[in-house]
Amino acid sequence: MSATTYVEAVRQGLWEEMTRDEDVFVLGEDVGVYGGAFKVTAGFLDQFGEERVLDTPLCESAIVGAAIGAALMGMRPVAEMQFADFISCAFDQITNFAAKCRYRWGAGVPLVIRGPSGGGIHGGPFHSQNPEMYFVHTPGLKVVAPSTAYDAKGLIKSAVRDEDPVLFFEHKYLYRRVKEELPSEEFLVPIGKADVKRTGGDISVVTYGAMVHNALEAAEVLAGDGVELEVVDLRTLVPLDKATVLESVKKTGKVILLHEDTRTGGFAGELAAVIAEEVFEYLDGPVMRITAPDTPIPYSPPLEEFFLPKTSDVIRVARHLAAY
Amino acid sequence: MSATTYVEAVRQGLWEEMTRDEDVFVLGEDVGVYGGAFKVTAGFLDQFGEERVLDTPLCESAIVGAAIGAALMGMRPVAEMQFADFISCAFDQITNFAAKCRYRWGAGVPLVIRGPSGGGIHGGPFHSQNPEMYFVHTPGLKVVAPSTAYDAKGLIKSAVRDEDPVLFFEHKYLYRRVKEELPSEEFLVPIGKADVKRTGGDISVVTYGAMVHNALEAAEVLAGDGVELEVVDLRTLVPLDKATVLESVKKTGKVILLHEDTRTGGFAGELAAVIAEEVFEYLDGPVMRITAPDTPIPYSPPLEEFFLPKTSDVIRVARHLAAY
Amino acid sequence: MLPDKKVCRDMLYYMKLSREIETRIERKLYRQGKIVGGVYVGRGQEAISVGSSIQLEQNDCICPSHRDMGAFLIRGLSAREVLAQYMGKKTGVTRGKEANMHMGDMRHNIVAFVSMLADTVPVAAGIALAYKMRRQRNVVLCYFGDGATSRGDWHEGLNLAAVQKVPVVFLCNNNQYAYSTPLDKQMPIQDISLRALGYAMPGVTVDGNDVLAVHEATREAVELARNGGGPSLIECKTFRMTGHSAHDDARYVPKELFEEWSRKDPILRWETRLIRDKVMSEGEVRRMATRITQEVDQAVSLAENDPLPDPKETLEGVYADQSIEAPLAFAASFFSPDRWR
Amino acid sequence: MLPDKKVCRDMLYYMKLSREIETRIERKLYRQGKIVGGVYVGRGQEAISVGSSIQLEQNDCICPSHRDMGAFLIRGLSAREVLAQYMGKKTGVTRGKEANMHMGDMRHNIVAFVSMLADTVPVAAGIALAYKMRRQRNVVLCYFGDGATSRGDWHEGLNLAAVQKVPVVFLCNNNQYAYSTPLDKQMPIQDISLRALGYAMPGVTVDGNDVLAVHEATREAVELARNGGGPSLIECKTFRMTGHSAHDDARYVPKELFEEWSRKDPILRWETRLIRDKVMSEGEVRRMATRITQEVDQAVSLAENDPLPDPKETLEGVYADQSIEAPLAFAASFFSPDRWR
Ligand SMILES: Cc1ncc(C[n+]2csc(CCOP(=O)(O)OP(=O)(O)O)c2C)c(N)n1
Ligand SMILES: Cc1ncc(C[n+]2csc(CCOP(=O)(O)OP(=O)(O)O)c2C)c(N)n1
Ligand SMILES: [Mg+2]
Ligand SMILES: [Mg+2]
Repeated sequence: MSATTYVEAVRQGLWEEMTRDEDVFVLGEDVGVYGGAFKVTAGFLDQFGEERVLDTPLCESAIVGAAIGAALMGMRPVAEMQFADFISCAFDQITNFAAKCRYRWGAGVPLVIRGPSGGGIHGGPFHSQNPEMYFVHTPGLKVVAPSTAYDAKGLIKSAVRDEDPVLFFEHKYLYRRVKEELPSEEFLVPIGKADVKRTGGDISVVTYGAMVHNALEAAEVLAGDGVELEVVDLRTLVPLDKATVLESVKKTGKVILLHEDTRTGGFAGELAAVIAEEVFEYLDGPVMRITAPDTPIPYSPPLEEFFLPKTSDVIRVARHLAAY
Repeated sequence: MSATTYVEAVRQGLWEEMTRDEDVFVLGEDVGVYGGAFKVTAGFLDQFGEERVLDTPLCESAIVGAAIGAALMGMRPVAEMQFADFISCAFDQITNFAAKCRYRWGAGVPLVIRGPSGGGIHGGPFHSQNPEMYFVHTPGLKVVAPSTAYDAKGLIKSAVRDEDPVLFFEHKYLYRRVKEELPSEEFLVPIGKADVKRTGGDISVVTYGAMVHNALEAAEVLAGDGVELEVVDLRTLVPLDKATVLESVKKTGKVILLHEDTRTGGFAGELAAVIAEEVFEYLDGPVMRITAPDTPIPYSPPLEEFFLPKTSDVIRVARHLAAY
Repeated sequence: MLPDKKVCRDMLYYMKLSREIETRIERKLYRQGKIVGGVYVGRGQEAISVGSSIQLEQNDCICPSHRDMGAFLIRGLSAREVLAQYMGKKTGVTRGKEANMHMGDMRHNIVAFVSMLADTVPVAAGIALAYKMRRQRNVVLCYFGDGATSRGDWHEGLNLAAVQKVPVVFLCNNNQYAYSTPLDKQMPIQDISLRALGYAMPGVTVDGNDVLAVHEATREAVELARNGGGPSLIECKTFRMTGHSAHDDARYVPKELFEEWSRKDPILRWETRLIRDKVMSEGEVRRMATRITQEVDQAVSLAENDPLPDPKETLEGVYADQSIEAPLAFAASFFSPDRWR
Repeated sequence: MLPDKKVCRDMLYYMKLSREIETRIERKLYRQGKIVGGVYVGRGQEAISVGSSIQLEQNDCICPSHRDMGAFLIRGLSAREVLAQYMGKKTGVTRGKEANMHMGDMRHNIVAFVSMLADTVPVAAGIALAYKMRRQRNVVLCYFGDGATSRGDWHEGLNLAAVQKVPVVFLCNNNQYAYSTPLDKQMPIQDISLRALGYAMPGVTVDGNDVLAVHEATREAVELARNGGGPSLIECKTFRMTGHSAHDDARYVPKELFEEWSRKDPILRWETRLIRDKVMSEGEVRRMATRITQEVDQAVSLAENDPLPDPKETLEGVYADQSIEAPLAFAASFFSPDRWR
């Protein structure tokens, strides 16, 4: 058996769900004939036919709106945003329509919106964004951001089966850089469960998405110095697996909150609040954030490189905390 | 001299700015003949004429887009969202166009987007929202949320003069409930400066908007018990006046973060992170958040009442912290 | 030619029932402070939602807007549920979660309006898409006003529906105002149906105060849609015989327009026609009115006595999985379930 | 009738210069790894931006899209600035902050495209509104593709411009594909100009590979706009003679279409016409080509040797007030200015 890439894992997960349940269908720009800008739906048109693999016009708001309508009728639409950045154009439908239906009038909207997010590929300000917080802050939505092929496959399958709208942010930097052998039998990864990707007793690094790999790299380096990082991969941002995060912080007493998204109003703030409120007594040092700065994502390599949080940042901050 | 209401203060501020500078103009739905749904631009059409008081079609995205275009040419548009909730329809233009122009290519967009936000008037899920965080999390925007008539007037004037896009969230619950005598001479309130609305040595309450008044009420009650709250009114969320917040927390060692907006991903998280990172050593108790729960804003009075944070919450949490 | 007698009578009934309920809400309950939120009524426009939705089949679906009371009633909501909705009662269509016209119930295939106008347009396209995928011979009626057509979602929704050729009928009530904004500040054209050309779909303008004209235009459009012919746009010219909402005195509307249009009242017209064509006698019409008054009296008193929702319901129903509420909810250990009292 | 000779020559020059720069970028620099981001070119569509923007006055403004290289050059950007932009150099139009066609510079009245297609449509309306308010006799040209017309902002922008009767010309390059999506999956009509009817503005369809036709249609629309006659929509039929971007081999496009449209190459056509009508001799055309090659050679070598931006510039320019950067910036006391190395 050979290793499966992250992007292929998403593809397989969707494929399996479409095979399992006729109500599942995909829609978006260029998802059919072209198989999607990143080939997540390559081969789907041939396998599932034009009715279940819909090439739409260029209209993110209507793509999501139509997905909502179909979901209200019990279908299981999976809408692709060609780049996650373009989700801004569907913001209103997602936050006001999809998110609030169940609460307002009891109508479930089992809908997945997925797409490639994140930087590191020189995409510039409009092909590199991490839009998760806009949705984390909207009650009624679930937000998922896997870091490995296994999680990507298991979580996309759970997302399709979820009764509520799920925002599924794939990290395009990982698409072909991350791979692993996947079980041949079917598996799911539950939404709402974090995963401790490495255990360690000194400092907790709570993170998600591409930054999980930076945290793991840093942990490897620091282990050489005798500093043991525990790497908590959230996998799901909403609903947050508070128990796993708090347990880790209680154990280590020190915590780094790490994400690629920009700083002010980023998820690290939410985590800091939960930690400072609920396990304040266990803290042995300041709660440290490592994030991108508060700027749009620049294009030119030296700028983008400077913008993205990196392994060396984790190492530097961890050393500071270890000595605290 | 008689007291000026909050809504009248906004009106006066805009009026003065339009009188001062010909490039200032207002646009939006029903701002002309009708004078705005909340009468913020009442009388403007007669005074300034049709060209500077534009009744637009019902199209928030184009209202903001057109304002951006005019601002690029050096005009000073002030766009009204009839209810702040509808800003969702202009989300893309605001976060991708207005916010990023200067950074991407050096073009300033001196634009104000203002509107009534907040609950407490039985407006239901779509006429009560607090959408500030979507913009707090977008670098390039400034976000203002005044709590008094004085601040509302001084800040709207500063917003109009600002070289960058300013989101100006008025709180409609305060429109006619809050009033005070305003100086007869011109005054400005700078963007980016918090205001300590009440000093006290025991617990800092950091808040903004309508909740400032709940904090002040709570402080009054608690003073009777010998617990002194310091009420920090942020007034501006971005750029954050970190110095004032941290100074207060250093002094009191205990802090309540209070807002009407929902909890997860709310501004209290950002504040908690800043505090837990930068003045950790000064903390004598957990950092406590008081916010709305993570639900849409319900309509029926008992539900809405339950949803909104209230003075009694502040009192209860403050007593707990005082005893900590 | 008139539709069959029952339909003719039903149309009168639902128009009159709508008017009675809305009059009660706007002129009585609202003024008595029993309706705490905003009130928008469809006075003078009743023919539109009634003439169209009366002909739907059970599994068809509607996406009503904020002046379509008749459509809700025809789809099966009771006067009491509607009144309780307005009063924020637990027995209201949304159990107090939502205000006024934001009523939805998938058991009746009624999709709740969201305030952001035209948002239901692409959603209606999606519902129709589901019908098409499942080979159901059903249709969606999607309602909106003239102002809503200026929004991007309106355009995106019509275009998507047209490209996918799905069974949806778009029904515009052109009442010539959007809040205080008259049509000529809303769009540079007079007939909204003109825009159908841009989506290669049939587009017609009808007299929206003539329930028969609405009925006939909808019948054709529904038939086309049901038979796989794709979407249509129907513009119903009408007039908003009130302010935008109960707090708006509409002083920006020239008085003559109200006078002119009150002469075109759709209910009066239909009554006269039914009597003239001997579908109903004057006595029958009078008895219908009496019956409606009684029905609404009764519904009002039931709704008034209905309970408000329990404050704790605030936290319920955000997700299907109820266990999620707890971790996401407010104030952790400090949350007191009694705080409302 | 041809425009004056200088304009005729300039149009050929800018079309050829666009082609040369884009060919160099796509077929050489990109393949050499010197352009790290995406590359979109307007090969085969050069007549559209050139035939239209050539006639603008200094204070007019353009909102170009991603296949309008000619418009940037005509408005005054140099080949070197453009190439440096693509290479992410500090000397590029946006100093490395932005990628490829996202060039903007208000000194030349060029508004930078944002990726979200059609977002510039209402923005262009706003620029035109400013002209109108200031009584400037200027116009805006706003460019977009067929795919962009499906977005809500397109509709909102056209409608607003039409209601306000502002001086803007909307120019659609209908190259019959949006990425892999052919026109018939994008919209149910063939002529986008048809939609102008819905906004009561003039709408025409012209041969987008005929620079003269584009020039003429734009001339009329610009004149109308300049004289207070409001907006127009011009549809230029053309074909995208490449994949969507440099990494797309366009295997979804039938080969015959490429063959058919390569025979309609706008540059070849214009050259032939100019020679036939004796505006230029064959020798002059050859010399122009040689000059362009040299210009681009030189620009490439300058741009290649230009410096990259300093990493620290990442933090600059978010707000006018530079003092704001610090408190908002990353990692507080842990921020090391050397972290890039
Ligand atoms: C996106 C959006 N912007 C603004 C509003 C506020 N608003 C509510 S109704 C209305 C006028 C609607 O006009 P129209 O669509 O013609 O419907 P009518 O009320 O005339 O039936 C406005 C501006 C809204 N609900 N949604
Ligand atoms: C809102 C939005 N959605 C998706 C994309 C991704 N995308 C970039 S170009 C393109 C196709 C554009 O087609 P068209 O407007 O016809 O322009 P063309 O490339 O053919 O010139 C797509 C889908 C985008 N840039 N913006
Ligand atoms: Mg109307
Ligand atoms: Mg195209």
